[in-house]
Amino acid sequence: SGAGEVEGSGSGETIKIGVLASLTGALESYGKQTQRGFDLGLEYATDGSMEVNGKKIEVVYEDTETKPEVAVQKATKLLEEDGVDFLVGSSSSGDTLAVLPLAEEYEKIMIVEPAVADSITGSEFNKYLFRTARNSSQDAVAGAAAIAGEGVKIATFAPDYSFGWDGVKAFKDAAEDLGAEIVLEEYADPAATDFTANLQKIIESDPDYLFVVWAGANSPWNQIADMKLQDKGIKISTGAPDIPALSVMEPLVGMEGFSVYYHTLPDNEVNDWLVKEHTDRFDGEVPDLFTPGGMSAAISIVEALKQTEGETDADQLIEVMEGMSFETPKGTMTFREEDHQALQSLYAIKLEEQEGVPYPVPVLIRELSPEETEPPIMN
Amino acid sequence: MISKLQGKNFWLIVIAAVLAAFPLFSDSRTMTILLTQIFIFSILAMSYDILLGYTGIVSFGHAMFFGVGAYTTAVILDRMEPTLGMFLLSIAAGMLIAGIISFIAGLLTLRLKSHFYAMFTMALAGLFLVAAEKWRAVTNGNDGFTFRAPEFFQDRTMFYLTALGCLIVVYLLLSRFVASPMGRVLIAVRENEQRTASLGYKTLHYKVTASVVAGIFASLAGSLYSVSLRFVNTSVMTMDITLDALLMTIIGGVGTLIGPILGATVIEFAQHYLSGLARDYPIFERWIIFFGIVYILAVVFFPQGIVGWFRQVRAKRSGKRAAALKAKQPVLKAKAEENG
Amino acid sequence: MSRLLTLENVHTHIGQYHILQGVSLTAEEGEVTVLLGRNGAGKTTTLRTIMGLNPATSGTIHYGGQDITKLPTFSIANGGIGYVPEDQAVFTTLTVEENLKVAMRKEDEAAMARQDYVLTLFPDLKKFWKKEGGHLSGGQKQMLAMARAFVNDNRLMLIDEPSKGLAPIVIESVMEAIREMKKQTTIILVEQNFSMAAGVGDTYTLIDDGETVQSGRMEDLVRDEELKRTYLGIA
Amino acid sequence: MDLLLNLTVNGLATGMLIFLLAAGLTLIFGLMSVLNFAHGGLFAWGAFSGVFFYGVTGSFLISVIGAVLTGIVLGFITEKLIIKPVYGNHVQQILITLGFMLVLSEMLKVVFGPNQIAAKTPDYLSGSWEAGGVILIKYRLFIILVGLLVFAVVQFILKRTKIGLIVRAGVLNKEMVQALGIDINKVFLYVFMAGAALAALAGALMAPYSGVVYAEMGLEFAILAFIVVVIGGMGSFPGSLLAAILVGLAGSYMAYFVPSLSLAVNMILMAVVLIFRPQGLFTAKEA
Amino acid sequence: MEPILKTENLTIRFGGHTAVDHVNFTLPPNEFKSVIGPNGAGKTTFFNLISGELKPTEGNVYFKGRLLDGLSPVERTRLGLGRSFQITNVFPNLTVLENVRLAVQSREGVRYNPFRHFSSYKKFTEESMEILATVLLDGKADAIASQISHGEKRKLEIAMLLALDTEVLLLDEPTAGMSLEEVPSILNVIRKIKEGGNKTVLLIEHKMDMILDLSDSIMVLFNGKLLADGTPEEIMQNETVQNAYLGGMPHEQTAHA
Ligand SMILES: Nc1ncnc2c1ncn2[C@@H]1O[C@H](COP(=O)(O)OP(=O)(O)OP(=O)(O)O)[C@@H](O)[C@H]1O
Ligand SMILES: Nc1ncnc2c1ncn2[C@@H]1O[C@H](COP(=O)(O)OP(=O)(O)OP(=O)(O)O)[C@@H](O)[C@H]1O
Ligand SMILES: [Mg+2]
Ligand SMILES: [Mg+2]
Repeated sequence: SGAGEVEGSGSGETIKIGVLASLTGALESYGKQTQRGFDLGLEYATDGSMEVNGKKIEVVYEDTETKPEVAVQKATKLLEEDGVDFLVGSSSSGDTLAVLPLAEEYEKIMIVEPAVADSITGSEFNKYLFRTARNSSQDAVAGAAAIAGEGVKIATFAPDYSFGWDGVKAFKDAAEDLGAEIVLEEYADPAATDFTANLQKIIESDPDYLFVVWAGANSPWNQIADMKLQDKGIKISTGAPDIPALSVMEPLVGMEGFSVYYHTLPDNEVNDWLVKEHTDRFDGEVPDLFTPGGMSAAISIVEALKQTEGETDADQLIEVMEGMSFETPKGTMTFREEDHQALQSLYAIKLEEQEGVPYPVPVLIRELSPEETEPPIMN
Repeated sequence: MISKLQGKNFWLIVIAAVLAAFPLFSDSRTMTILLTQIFIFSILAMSYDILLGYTGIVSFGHAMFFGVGAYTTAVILDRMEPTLGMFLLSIAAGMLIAGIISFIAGLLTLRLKSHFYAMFTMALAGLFLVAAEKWRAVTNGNDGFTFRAPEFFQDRTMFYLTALGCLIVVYLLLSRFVASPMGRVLIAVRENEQRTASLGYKTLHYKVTASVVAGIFASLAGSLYSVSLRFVNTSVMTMDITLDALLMTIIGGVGTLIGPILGATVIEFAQHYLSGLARDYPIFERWIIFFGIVYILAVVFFPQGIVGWFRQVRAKRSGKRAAALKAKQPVLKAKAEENG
Repeated sequence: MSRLLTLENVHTHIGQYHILQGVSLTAEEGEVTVLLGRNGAGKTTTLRTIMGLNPATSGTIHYGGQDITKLPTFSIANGGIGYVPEDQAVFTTLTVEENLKVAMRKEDEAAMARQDYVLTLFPDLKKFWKKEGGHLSGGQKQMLAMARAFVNDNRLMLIDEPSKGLAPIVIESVMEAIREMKKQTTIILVEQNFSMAAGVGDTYTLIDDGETVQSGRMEDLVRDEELKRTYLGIA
Repeated sequence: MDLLLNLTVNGLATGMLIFLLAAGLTLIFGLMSVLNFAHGGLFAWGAFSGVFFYGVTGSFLISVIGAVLTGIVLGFITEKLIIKPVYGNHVQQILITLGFMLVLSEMLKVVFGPNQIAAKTPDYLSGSWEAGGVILIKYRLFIILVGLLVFAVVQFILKRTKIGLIVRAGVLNKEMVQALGIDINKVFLYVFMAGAALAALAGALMAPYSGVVYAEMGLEFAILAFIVVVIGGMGSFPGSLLAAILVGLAGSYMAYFVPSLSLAVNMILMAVVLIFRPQGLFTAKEA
Repeated sequence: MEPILKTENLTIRFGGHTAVDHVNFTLPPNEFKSVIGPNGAGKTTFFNLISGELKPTEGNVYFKGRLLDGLSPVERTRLGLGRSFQITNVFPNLTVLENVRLAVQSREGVRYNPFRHFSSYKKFTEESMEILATVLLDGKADAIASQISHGEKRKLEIAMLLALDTEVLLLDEPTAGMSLEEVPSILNVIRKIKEGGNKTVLLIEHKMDMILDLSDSIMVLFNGKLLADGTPEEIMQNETVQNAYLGGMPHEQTAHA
């Protein structure tokens, strides 16, 4: 009807989603994982029809180049020219933070994936954002759950910038809650060539565990091995990264830590589907760290739309999404009402060598339930 | 001052008018935002040109002034009421702080020679970056923080016009500055510092002035930048910003002021369209390669920058006049002919 | 006696400027040819064109029977041509010793002997052997520029205003050296000091406004007061 | 005591590694005065091709040789296409080499894929010895040896031949050097190729040191190399060596004793050196 | 009368080498004095010490009785000590006119005005053109300084000094490399300065004919030391000067004057 056109809703319409990701630069592989995951997620959630309530779903990807001003440019383009109903992204916390005010301004839902900064759902929170990615605190809590216990002495080692500080702070809180003692917090220039002085200090503090918060390619694993920390009775623990980064962790075989995702860890149908489809389509490649995140983001959008019957009005969506649970490759996720952070499972793992796999494999010790890894509310 | 409206000025006014009217006939917000970014980076690049093009100083630390402006404005708007008044105040505060810093930095470092100066500024900017990273209570480290822009800028057209206005004002101010007696001396310093001194000019004063002027306007650009994003993080202090300013200035043509504006335009558009192509054509997935090639070709085809190229084309057209510049005084030849 | 160097109607452009507009010049083996002309006439450009530093745009340059018009500078130099530029072009941060070392094409005994000879000619250079070129006095730089050309076994020397900035007594010894050198080397000399030009020159070529306007034997020029007044404004 | 010894040995080794990084740049930037922002790209290509050749041949020695050859070839291409038109013009050098840097690091992703790649240390060089409280990492001792060797070889060549002099003279006045019969273009080409080869060597040796190669590694380390060349004094090999060791030791000590400043250590060091020695520690003629 | 310029034990050492060695000299106002001496005698260095380009190891320079200790070249120029350079020292990428205009502008004290357009200072341009005409360079006003010939650069150097219009002019071999034909007109310019009667000139030259023609007095530097200071006649009689500086051809030098 004529009125339908004016109102701009009704069947036959398309729903547009704009995905921001780093498709070039240092974070490019993360961005591409998100992209694949998102595509697969839509397909899964709509049973291949790419429609919800008769409305077609269309996705536009934009490269933020990991530069905040580009992210804002691209987000505006998505909101204005493409007229997207949802934003998804992005690979870096900086880009994501820069785009958040736009979501608020345009009153569009933004699914944050896979940026981890606590401040996104903390001090910088606005009601239009929902995060399917886990945040630094969840990582930290999981990390603590994997090793902390009464009387355990732990030293931490992290890069000297927000990511490291956030991670250590959250870890410390969680670990101390579990009765552990943090004997040393060591931070290093992430671009440094030499970490041995830091490691020296860690050796002197004589902890039971060294918990490492790390991201970025320039990693300390070799030097940890060279400095024989393990021989000195210091057990190493950290989060298992994506597969390319796992391949440089050979020296850490045997380590216990946590994982956000590895394709063999979750045991559920969604993940089985993901692994199968991904390997089929991409030349035998398995999904990696952020693929399930992208998929989860897509699923959450489709699930919400199903509940609003295709309505894209933000307030309506917020209402259904707050507290919404949905099935993802990582099991059931729930958007916490207070800060819209998706509570989710993480995994306590051990790195093991496996026949035929050219990198150390995270092997499940136990799944850490969403309740266990629930981070404090910070907004 | 525009009494003689010669060709160049005429065209500049037309372009400015078209840009000012742009929001009336286009509602493409993407284009508005892209143009706003171009205006902001043009201001930054022009401020850099005062150093590089006019005074002959290569600085690798220009980002620190941009960053000072960006953070000052962001912090003030975040902590206080985000009103227009606060916005103006924050710009003034940023410019003041940047001015003071560039004054001190100038006194401290401008005695150093070429590469050593460049590297020293890089060190200073590096220290500012570390400070921005470490002073987390205020800056929230490299994650950064968002803040509210004044209500007035809720409509981005207003911000677009504000940025355009700033660009025009800065352009006029700087054009006048470089064409003033003082600006002439800056050029003399670039050409031959020691000789400038022996003509009775205190060269350090000029270099410090250039550094302060450059710092102040870089800070203005930074303030506008952070408001355009309503967000700030440590990326405003990084080498990338300095390199952007440097590249824009060089591509456009050093020592021209119009050059940096053209450079900013070319780079922003090239980046925008090349990365856009990546979505549509797989071979542009690695569009950064093409972007790099743009730089290389720029040097090959416009070794003196775009403006330099224009000038050359013009000179060639009036080639005969140029040849006549070689003043001949064929007295002797005439004499020789007389003598047989 | 044979012709070592011939320039035939050479034109040179620098950028868009047409600087040399028909320079013709010959240098006989074992003679000193002096280029004369007012400031900006094109004397220096003529030497630079021979060296290939401002290549000729038309006309030909023959050296020892070979066409060198289009050769790159270093091959021209390696054909045995030494060049003393008018601005000395001393390597400022290299020591006197290093300046000479860079210049020496072959470091054999003969070269060392030539170097020793040069150092007796300009004892100041020996005195300041380890000093940076940029720290020498104006005249000492001029000496170094000459010494740099003299350490090689050249068939042809292009010398641009050697007397400039030198004390009278040094000019005398330079003239002496040029006369001495003439036995093995042909020389083209740009010189504003007429007594020196007349003292060592065999022939002269007068350039004005980028063109050769007159050449002849030096004796004729010295004798011909009329000619001198017309061309050089001296009597 | 053991502590200081540990810090010193590791600082020294890191310094040597940084010296290797800076050695190529000492030739290209220090001596030839080319502001080569693509140096990091050459270095990264050395690192990747080293890892590649090691994977293919299984021989560390061959991988290093392969990397050096890659560097030589890239150096040749870079000089001919990129650097040759812009000698003596720093402004143009900045633009064109930054453009080329983008091309080089992006091409790495085309050729080797976008992911980081693990770099293995050969068995005979991995592990460490522990003597008393002092840990000696084998690969680091190896790096110290190679660094000294490179220093000796380059220093020998520069001292025993006129190449260093010719390059310095050529930078001051290219025309005059040609007028002295020297084909300066060729000399510049060879020296540039040597610089590129050294960069690639450094990359190939760096890879097992940090255990990983990634496309962005170039720019990071190039800045470090520029710092070393400048504080060492332009074009001075002993200067670069000393500066690199200073950087290595300062990093090591600072990280231990004043960790809060370790992020800024290189910048502070550079600022301090330039305030007291505005020309750097050495000058080229003392080299 | 108080000397306009005076040095006391002026000395500078470069490493072990004493380039200027305890020179005591006085220059009365409006005198035309020439400085001669062998290459490397310290003449240019002496100028550099007076103009402030170099700091003495020992000794002092007085200008009109005022001690110049610690004053930079800038301040000395402003006081009224102008100089030209032996090795041509101009602004290479500016036009010849602009080179001179910068000097005029400095003399007029228009140094820091950041707002007025330079072209509104018409007077400067006109005056610059006049000066260029006096040194026979007006035809080259629009040429880029780096592209003019050597002799032309020497003239430009003189023009810039003239434009500064300082009380004391330190001329370092102004005619070196200037063509035979044009030396007389430049000499005329210098002679006019002298005849103007309100300028003091210190001239370094190796051209004895010119020196004898122009000088009120001559000082001789030798190995950095002041060997003699006197009238031209006295100096020409001096045996050391004859043997170690002039050599055997003093008269041939003047033969063509
Ligand atoms: N690079 C250049 N670009 C443009 N014009 C030039 C260039 N070099 C020289 N010229 C012009 O060419 C003409 C001849 O210059 P050249 O240096 O050959 O003169 P010269 O006879 O050696 O004069 P002098 O006696 O002053 O040294 C001059 O008018 C000069 O301005
Ligand atoms: N900056 C310096 N460093 C070291 N030595 C220097 C420096 N400047 C000049 N000298 C030396 O001081 C001495 C005097 O030099 P100066 O230039 O004053 O000589 P001059 O009398 O002007 O000679 P000329 O007639 O050749 O120009 C020379 O031996 C020179 O090598
Ligand atoms: Mg000449
Ligand atoms: Mg002198």
